[in-house]
Amino acid sequence: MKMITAVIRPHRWETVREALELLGVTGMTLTEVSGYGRQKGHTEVYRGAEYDVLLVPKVRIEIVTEDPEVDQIVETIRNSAATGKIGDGKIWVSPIESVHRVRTGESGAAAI
Amino acid sequence: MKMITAVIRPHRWETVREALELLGVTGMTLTEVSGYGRQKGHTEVYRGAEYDVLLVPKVRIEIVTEDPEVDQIVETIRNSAATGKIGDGKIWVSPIESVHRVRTGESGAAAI
Amino acid sequence: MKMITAVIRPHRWETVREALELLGVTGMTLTEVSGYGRQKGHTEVYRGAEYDVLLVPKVRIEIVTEDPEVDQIVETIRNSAATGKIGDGKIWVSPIESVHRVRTGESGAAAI
Amino acid sequence: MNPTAAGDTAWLLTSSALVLLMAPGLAFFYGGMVRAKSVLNMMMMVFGALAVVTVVWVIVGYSIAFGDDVVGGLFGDPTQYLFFDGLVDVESVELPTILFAIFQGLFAVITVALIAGAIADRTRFGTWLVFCAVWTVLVYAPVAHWIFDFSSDGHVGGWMANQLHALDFAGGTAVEINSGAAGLAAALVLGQRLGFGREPMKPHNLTLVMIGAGLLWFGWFGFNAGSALGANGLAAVAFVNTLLAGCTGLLAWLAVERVRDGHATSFGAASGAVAGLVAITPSCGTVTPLGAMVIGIAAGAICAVAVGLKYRFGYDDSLDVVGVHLVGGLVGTILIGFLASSDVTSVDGLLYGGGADQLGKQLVAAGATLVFSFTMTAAIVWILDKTMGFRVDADHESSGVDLVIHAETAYDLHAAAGGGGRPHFGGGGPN
Amino acid sequence: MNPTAAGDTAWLLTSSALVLLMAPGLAFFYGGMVRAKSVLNMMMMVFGALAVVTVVWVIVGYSIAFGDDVVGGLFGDPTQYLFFDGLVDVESVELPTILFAIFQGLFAVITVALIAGAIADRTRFGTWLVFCAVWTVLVYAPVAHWIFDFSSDGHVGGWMANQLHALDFAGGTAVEINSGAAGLAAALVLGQRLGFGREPMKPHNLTLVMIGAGLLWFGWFGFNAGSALGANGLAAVAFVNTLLAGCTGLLAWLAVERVRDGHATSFGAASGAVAGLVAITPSCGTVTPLGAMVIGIAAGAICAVAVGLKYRFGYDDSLDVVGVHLVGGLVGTILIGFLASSDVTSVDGLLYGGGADQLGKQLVAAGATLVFSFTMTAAIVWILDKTMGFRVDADHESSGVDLVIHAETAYDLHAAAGGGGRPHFGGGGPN
Amino acid sequence: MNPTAAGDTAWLLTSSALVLLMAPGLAFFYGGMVRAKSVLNMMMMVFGALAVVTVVWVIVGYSIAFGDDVVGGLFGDPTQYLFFDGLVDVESVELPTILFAIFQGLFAVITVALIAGAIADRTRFGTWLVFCAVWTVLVYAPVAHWIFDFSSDGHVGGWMANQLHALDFAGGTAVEINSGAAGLAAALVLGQRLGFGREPMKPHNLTLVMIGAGLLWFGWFGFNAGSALGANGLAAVAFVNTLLAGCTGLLAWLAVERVRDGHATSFGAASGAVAGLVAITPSCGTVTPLGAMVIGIAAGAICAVAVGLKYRFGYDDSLDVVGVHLVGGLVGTILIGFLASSDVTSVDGLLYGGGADQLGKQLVAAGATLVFSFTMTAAIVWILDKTMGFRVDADHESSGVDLVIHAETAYDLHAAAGGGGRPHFGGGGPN
Ligand SMILES: Nc1ncnc2c1ncn2[C@@H]1O[C@H](COP(=O)(O)OP(=O)(O)O)[C@@H](O)[C@H]1O
Ligand SMILES: Nc1ncnc2c1ncn2[C@@H]1O[C@H](COP(=O)(O)OP(=O)(O)O)[C@@H](O)[C@H]1O
Ligand SMILES: Nc1ncnc2c1ncn2[C@@H]1O[C@H](COP(=O)(O)OP(=O)(O)O)[C@@H](O)[C@H]1O
Repeated sequence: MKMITAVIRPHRWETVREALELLGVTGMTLTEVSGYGRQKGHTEVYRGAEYDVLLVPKVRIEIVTEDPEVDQIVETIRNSAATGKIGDGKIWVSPIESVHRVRTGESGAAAI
Repeated sequence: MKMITAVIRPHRWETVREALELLGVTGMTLTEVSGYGRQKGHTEVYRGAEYDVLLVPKVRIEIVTEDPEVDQIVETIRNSAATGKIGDGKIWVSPIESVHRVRTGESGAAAI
Repeated sequence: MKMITAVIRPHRWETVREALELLGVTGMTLTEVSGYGRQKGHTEVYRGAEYDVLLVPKVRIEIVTEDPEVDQIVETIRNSAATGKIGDGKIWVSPIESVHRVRTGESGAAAI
Repeated sequence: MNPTAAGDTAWLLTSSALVLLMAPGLAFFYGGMVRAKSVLNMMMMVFGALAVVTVVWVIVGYSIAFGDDVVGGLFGDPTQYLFFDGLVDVESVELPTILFAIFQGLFAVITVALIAGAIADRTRFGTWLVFCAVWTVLVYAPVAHWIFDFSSDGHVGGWMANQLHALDFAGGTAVEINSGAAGLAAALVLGQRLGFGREPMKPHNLTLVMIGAGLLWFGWFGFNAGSALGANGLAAVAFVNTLLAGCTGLLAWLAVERVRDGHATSFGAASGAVAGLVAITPSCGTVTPLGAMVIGIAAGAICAVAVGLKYRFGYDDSLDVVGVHLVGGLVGTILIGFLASSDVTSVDGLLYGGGADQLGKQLVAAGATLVFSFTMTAAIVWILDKTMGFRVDADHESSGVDLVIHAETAYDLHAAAGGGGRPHFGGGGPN
Repeated sequence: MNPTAAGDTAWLLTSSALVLLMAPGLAFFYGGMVRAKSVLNMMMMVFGALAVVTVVWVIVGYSIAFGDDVVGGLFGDPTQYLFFDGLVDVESVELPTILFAIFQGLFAVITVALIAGAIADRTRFGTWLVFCAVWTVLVYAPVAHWIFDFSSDGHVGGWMANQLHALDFAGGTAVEINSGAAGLAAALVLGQRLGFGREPMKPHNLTLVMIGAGLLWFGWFGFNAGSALGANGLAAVAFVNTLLAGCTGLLAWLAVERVRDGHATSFGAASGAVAGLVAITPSCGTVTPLGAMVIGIAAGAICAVAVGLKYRFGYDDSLDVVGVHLVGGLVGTILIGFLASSDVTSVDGLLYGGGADQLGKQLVAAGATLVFSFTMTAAIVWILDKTMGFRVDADHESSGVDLVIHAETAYDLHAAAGGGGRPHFGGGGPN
Repeated sequence: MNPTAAGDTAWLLTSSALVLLMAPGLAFFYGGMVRAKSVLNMMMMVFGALAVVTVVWVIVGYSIAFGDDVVGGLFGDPTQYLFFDGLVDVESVELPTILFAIFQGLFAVITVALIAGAIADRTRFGTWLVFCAVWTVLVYAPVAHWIFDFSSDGHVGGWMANQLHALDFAGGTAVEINSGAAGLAAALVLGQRLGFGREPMKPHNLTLVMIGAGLLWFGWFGFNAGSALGANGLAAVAFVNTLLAGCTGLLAWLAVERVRDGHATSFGAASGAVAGLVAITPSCGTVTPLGAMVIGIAAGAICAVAVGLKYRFGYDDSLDVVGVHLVGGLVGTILIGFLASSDVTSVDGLLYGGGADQLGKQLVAAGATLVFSFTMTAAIVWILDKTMGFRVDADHESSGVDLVIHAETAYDLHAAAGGGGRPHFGGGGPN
């Protein structure tokens, strides 16, 4: 079991979702996050003073999956999330020791 | 050290918290997340057109714990979070290499 | 590759960010989370009845980094986030199997 | 036009607009108080009441309330002014009757809309609209006839105003006690919300509550000072009293909170001002400024305590219509018996040396309204519940009535958080 | 001062203040409807229109509209009352002319501000301000002259009012059809928003929409009943009609939604009330209360259907200025031909036995306004777009105009979530 | 009633209601400007001021301001109209005195409430209420006596109005300079907020700021045009001027921002309109519309620059009471010396050929108010701080005053995000 975590641009989620659906990925968990990186945030003006907002809104996607699917999913996210401009985000993969479905108590592949 | 992550229905959190408290789990971190899965979101109407909102609000719980506690905690969350209807959520367990308490600098079990 | 996750007080983020910048850490992902632990939340009054709000707002920081950097980053976060009062938070380190930059497709160290 | 009438007309036009504004004001006051998942439904109940009650009033309500009495001061001839027939007179030389008629209609609107607060978060919108129509005809219009319809040459009015001689300047009985008693009945018949007494169910947006309170207070000057039906010294006194009672009500409520809970809340400030305004409604044209201050203090303090009773007795009067409008209405109506001053009105109250006579009349008027309204409302709500269904399913209630009934959510503020795009996630297009 | 004039002045002062309030009301109504990333820009467009149009009106607009006719009832002498010259008369014995002049100016403000709704989310603020000035002079003031400037002893007014004898009590042509046609032209010239037709682009804050709707309704009494220019029976009838049409408009719109979509929405309630108010604007001083109810129902139902046309025909009238104001304005202006009653105005409509004569006049006035406004606006917007640029870059549009043009975000509510500090994250200080 | 008086009374009733609405308006204007963690406290300070100042005014304030002068035009007899004694006259044939008295009381309310903006986010609510009472008696009422209390047969008034003959139509001195100077003193005595100058501390809800600005503008017509104390030509001119100065103030502020920062902000639009309104307050009944436009431009531009001074000089005037009300009040009061026109008022200003005489009087009035208010306020705040404590602990300040003082949070909007339940998390029940 692996956990694939991707941090992407919010308005690309819809595209990523569609691409993953074709691949058969039907579940994931999303979080609204703020990214800090090369891409710079915007500037706001207040009473004549400028303030840099350093953070950029991003969406964090978590997908639990079986080992053999990992590469294809990562590749699919990469392709569907990329715009080619700085700030497209990161994907990382980490190990999972077990996964359970709350409703039924099933574990492992059956729980996904 | 293990990290237990659970994605559950928001209104079950209170029950889960109480069950875990009995078990002696006194710390956790919560995030508001959006789930995408078998359970479908609601429909909104706007100017006569219907829009499907694909996501369902969920709560993500993270608990760092020592290895021997894992099974019992997973079981407790499962039992207290389940309603039996689609959308009850998932629990997964992943390895942690070290944990530290910011305030004191303690590590390992002492840091939890 | 490692993932460093820190849950800290929201108003310490700016200090942590500056300390990490000196260290050369230029990317991270932030989430607004709610913490449950020894530190207690506040009390609200409504129509004469008191309600305990059990959760405390925290910020969760995720940093993907190469193995040799881990200790120094953990140490830096600890030092810059601590106030010495209960509720300063936790830091944990977990293994990452691969990391990818969405924009370019680079992996590993090059992707950070 | 008679020149004094021009000034009076100007003020009554303004007052009517002000009372209209109380409807949105109430929508925001109540809307801010419910949880975020039912704010739209709450606002819809108030706007829906505005629309339905106005139409029903114009068709038949005004005739029942102000038509010639049909039997014993109980109600007027329902067919007399159907569709405001015969009230149109663009060359009117006196205060135009149609203006008085619509001013009164807006009182009916507010009264009905207030009831919504007692049954928030759990009612069917369609049934609510039917309730608005039925209740206007069967409850509001008769009570308005009793107390507001004064007899005159060739016209016979209601029993409270003309036989009992109870004093009610702007609606302590017909509006406040009436809506409060109805709210109690409706809350009892429909039952508690899921989670009542366990979850806080606190206001989801206190700035919206305050916006509502501000507009209500502003509009209340039309309600109270407008009830002088002219731009004159009586209107001025009613205006001053309305301001004062709101102020002392606010302070008294905060004082109770500070002593009891250790904290004075903004929700308490809004509630206290409204409690004072409720209590001064019947009395603003009958007491001196000093009397108004006393009434405001009494209402603020008593209502601050009374809102807790629902937890004690288990009726889920969601937004405290009972604690504020029934109790505040009783306070104001009864205190007239003590504080009425012949400097302002026709009689002196007990404390001004007028004896207990007026007090007795006030108690009769208050009691009659309470009993009639409670009984009738309980019956109406019960019948509507059995026939059309008045309450949503438990499932829908916990999902939130906004989504289930109106297929809408109130807020989608995320975009503001950042620049590019926004995690709307929602996806899908029209389907 | 002439005593009746004091009452009339009181009401017109009040009415003017009420119409002023419609500007913020519209800012919130529209502001709540756009996505969170452009709410500030939308509010700025309305407040900007208020500022620019008022100034232009005082300098030259009023003269064009109400100065002595220069040629064939088309426009007035632009230099006659430069800077309201000669209108100051603090000892006026009649209704002060300067008050009439500013009351009319606020009509211009609302008309221009309405257009902003058709081009939300995508326009440059600087160009918009220029548009406001140009459009007031070239489009609004002439049309106002046509329909609102009545000839009198020694004064020659506009052709619609004095030659055609079309009826328009408070602005079905000059305000509603005019802004609606202009909105259509502007939306067509500027093109669709990115994502139009694919993304829902639903209101980001429906409580704000309702606040706007509430204030608009309240202000509309000044607009309509104020147009009687006095505190009298006609104002009272206009008031009643305004209330009624808003109510039936609301109910009709909800009925359409309930039948078509299965859900009655709060957004529909707000829109329906406004549709009814739009349609009663020209007719509130020409029909009976029954007529007003019919007009409200017609407008609510027809506009509820009409707002869907933009998806069919592909013009991105973002906030439905066309569907509500153009269509609603046409409904109200034309129905006068059927429903006018000589109890209220000078003629009877078709259904009141007055023949088709008035209907013909109404059609001419409506058509002339529509064609003139559409053509002129298309030309103005096209020229401004080619010269100054009227639309923001695609990049900026997707980032959101608030951030790009105004360097602001509307909401920063997180602190509320908790006690200590707040993840502002933002960091940085002034730089 | 004297028929002209009916019209005048209608307008003054309306104006009083409008000025009352300025209190909530200010609560929202200020409330939107603070961070989300102190919005409730800010609104409470304004509503609290409304309640306390009204009560104090009725008890003793009005007597000090408008009672017979006790010594040298400095203050009136404090016992003359205790509890509005003797002002009740329901049969009044002229404009009712009690109406004038409460209209003036609402001016006191606004003045006191304005000061709250200078000390936002860091004050104790209880001490604030005491401050409101003390300041009304010791500062506001005397200054109002000086400038607003005109001598008449058998009545001796204040020195500025009757000896100096300074012109102040609606409160450039007593309201604007007075509150601004008090704000400066209070901000200096209480010290900076934690993080002042480092963190942006930008408005948490700009839609709320705009709602406040809209209601303020609307209410300001009551303030200014109501100060004519009648429905007449002077009121009409004051109305027009009030509208114009708000508009040009808005445009001028935006122009400064555009040139200096590259962006015109919505916060600037709101502030600019208010700056124009502040400056036209003293002058709306003394200048022509052209003069009003000039005053608005001057105020908008100068205040836009002045709000930056707090960063330069380090006084934490949190919401720019000094930059807008003190500076704007000075601009308006002094420009009367240049722009007064005998078409409107009793004298001509310097630019209208009237010499520098009036300018000198204006400077004396402005200076005297500034010095008196600053000194007195500094003393009052200092004493209250030493005795009761005026500022919250640093800890509490960073947690947010809403939570610490009022045990409330303003917003809980999450439910809207989704259907089933909501991560309230909060847990617990009553305890
Ligand atoms: N070391 C890191 N650990 C975790 N998240 C990171 C890291 N570096 C960047 N990110 C996330 O990736 C996002 C994009 O990174 P950025 O440097 O802006 O552009 P790019 O991914 O195109 O190189 C950031 O906004 C942040 O959320
Ligand atoms: N593969 C997955 N990876 C991560 N989270 C998932 C995955 N599948 C489902 N989830 C999460 O679990 C939640 C519940 O899943 P769902 O399929 O709706 O019902 P159930 O858990 O009862 O089978 C989803 O809303 C989502 O948050
Ligand atoms: N076992 C745990 N797993 C995950 N997060 C935890 C755990 N215990 C505590 N936390 C997080 O750390 C935060 C601080 O913990 P707390 O016990 O309040 O104080 P301290 O860290 O100073 O001991 C909590 O608010 C919570 O977010």
